[in-house]
Amino acid sequence: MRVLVFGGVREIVGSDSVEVELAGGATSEDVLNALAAAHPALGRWRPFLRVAVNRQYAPEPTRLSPGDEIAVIPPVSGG
Amino acid sequence: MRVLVFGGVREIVGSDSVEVELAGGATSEDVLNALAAAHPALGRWRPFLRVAVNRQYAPEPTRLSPGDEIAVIPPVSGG
Amino acid sequence: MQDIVKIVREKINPDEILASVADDRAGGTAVFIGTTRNHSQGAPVEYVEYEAYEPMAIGIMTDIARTARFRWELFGLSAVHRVGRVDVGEAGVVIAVSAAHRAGAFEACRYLIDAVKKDAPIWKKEVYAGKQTWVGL
Amino acid sequence: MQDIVKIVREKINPDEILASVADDRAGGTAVFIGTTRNHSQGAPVEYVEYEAYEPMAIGIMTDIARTARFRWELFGLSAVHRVGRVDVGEAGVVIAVSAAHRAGAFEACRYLIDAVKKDAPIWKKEVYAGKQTWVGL
Repeated sequence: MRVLVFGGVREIVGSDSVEVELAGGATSEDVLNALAAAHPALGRWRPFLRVAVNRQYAPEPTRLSPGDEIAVIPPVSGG
Repeated sequence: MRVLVFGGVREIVGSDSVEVELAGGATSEDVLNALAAAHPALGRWRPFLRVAVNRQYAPEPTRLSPGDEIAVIPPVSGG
Repeated sequence: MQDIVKIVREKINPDEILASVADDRAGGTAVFIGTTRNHSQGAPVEYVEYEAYEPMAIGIMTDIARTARFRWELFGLSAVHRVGRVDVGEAGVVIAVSAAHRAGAFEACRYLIDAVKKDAPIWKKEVYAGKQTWVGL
Repeated sequence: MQDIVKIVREKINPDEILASVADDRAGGTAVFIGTTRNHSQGAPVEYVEYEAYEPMAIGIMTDIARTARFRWELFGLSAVHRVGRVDVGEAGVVIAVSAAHRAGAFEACRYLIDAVKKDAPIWKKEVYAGKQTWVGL
């Protein structure tokens, strides 16, 4: 599944989206776990990352459906 | 003594300053009493009027000195 | 940076006021603009007329500004009140402050407009069709 | 009047934002401008770089705006965030609201900037001489 990444996570991952292998019935939590496994530098940020599904913050864990727009949201710092 | 007046008081008095006869040792309270006596229409406003002496709100009663700049301050409504 | 405290007859230009409080150390700038409303007490207002006891108003506003600058460690502070006729939609007062962070900027700006309204010897007359009222007296 | 919610790349013009919230029914307009500070954590900042997940940021800011308009009965509301490089002294965000009275204007403006900072998916990278830090991560 394609996952959008931003800010510090984007820089660690080295791209603004990543392909994450997920089994059927995967949840938003599985996205974060798979991403952290693939990018150990993300480990210490793992507790602070949120997932947005279809441009809304998703309560964790949220079951994902094919076609969902998935994004990993690091701590925000706008304003 | 010459007394500056503003806003609604100025309109009632019909001028932006008035001459008020005061005995020696007069206070800011005497100014308000003399003004209210000369202009009965001011009567109901009397409790809401303050006196400024030399461009500062004067605690009532404040003893006046010759040469003081005296002003009657109706309830303010700037801003 | 000096506090700017003014009473003016001409239209207030908010852009100028903003420029006057700009400071590279500032993270937050708060601005309040008080404008003439098109109605008051349920009746349509044509315009308002402000009158000030100018030297005293400047003195009081300068004291208020000094207090705010010290209390919130402001960088820039500008407080400008207009006198004379102020039409609907036009600004009668503009207050702007810049501070390190937003909390201080908001609090200082609110304090300033509240204190100016409470203490500055300035009076507003609302002019309706065929009627005029001094607000407060 | 419609809420204006925007993410822009170019410099924000506060005058335009002010004009966009003008309303003859309004007695009070409150504006907040967040600017890049010349230092952070004790080090001199060269500039900051904002990045946004734009469609989601617009969605969240639109929800926040709707809440504020309803709660404080606002007339005008404008919330504009800039992305890309924002130099020292330049505005990264401008929020403006107009309301009948000053209390509502101040409270709504404060609510808006607080909520945008807390929830909008926007990230700031501070760029120092030879060093960069994502604020928060």
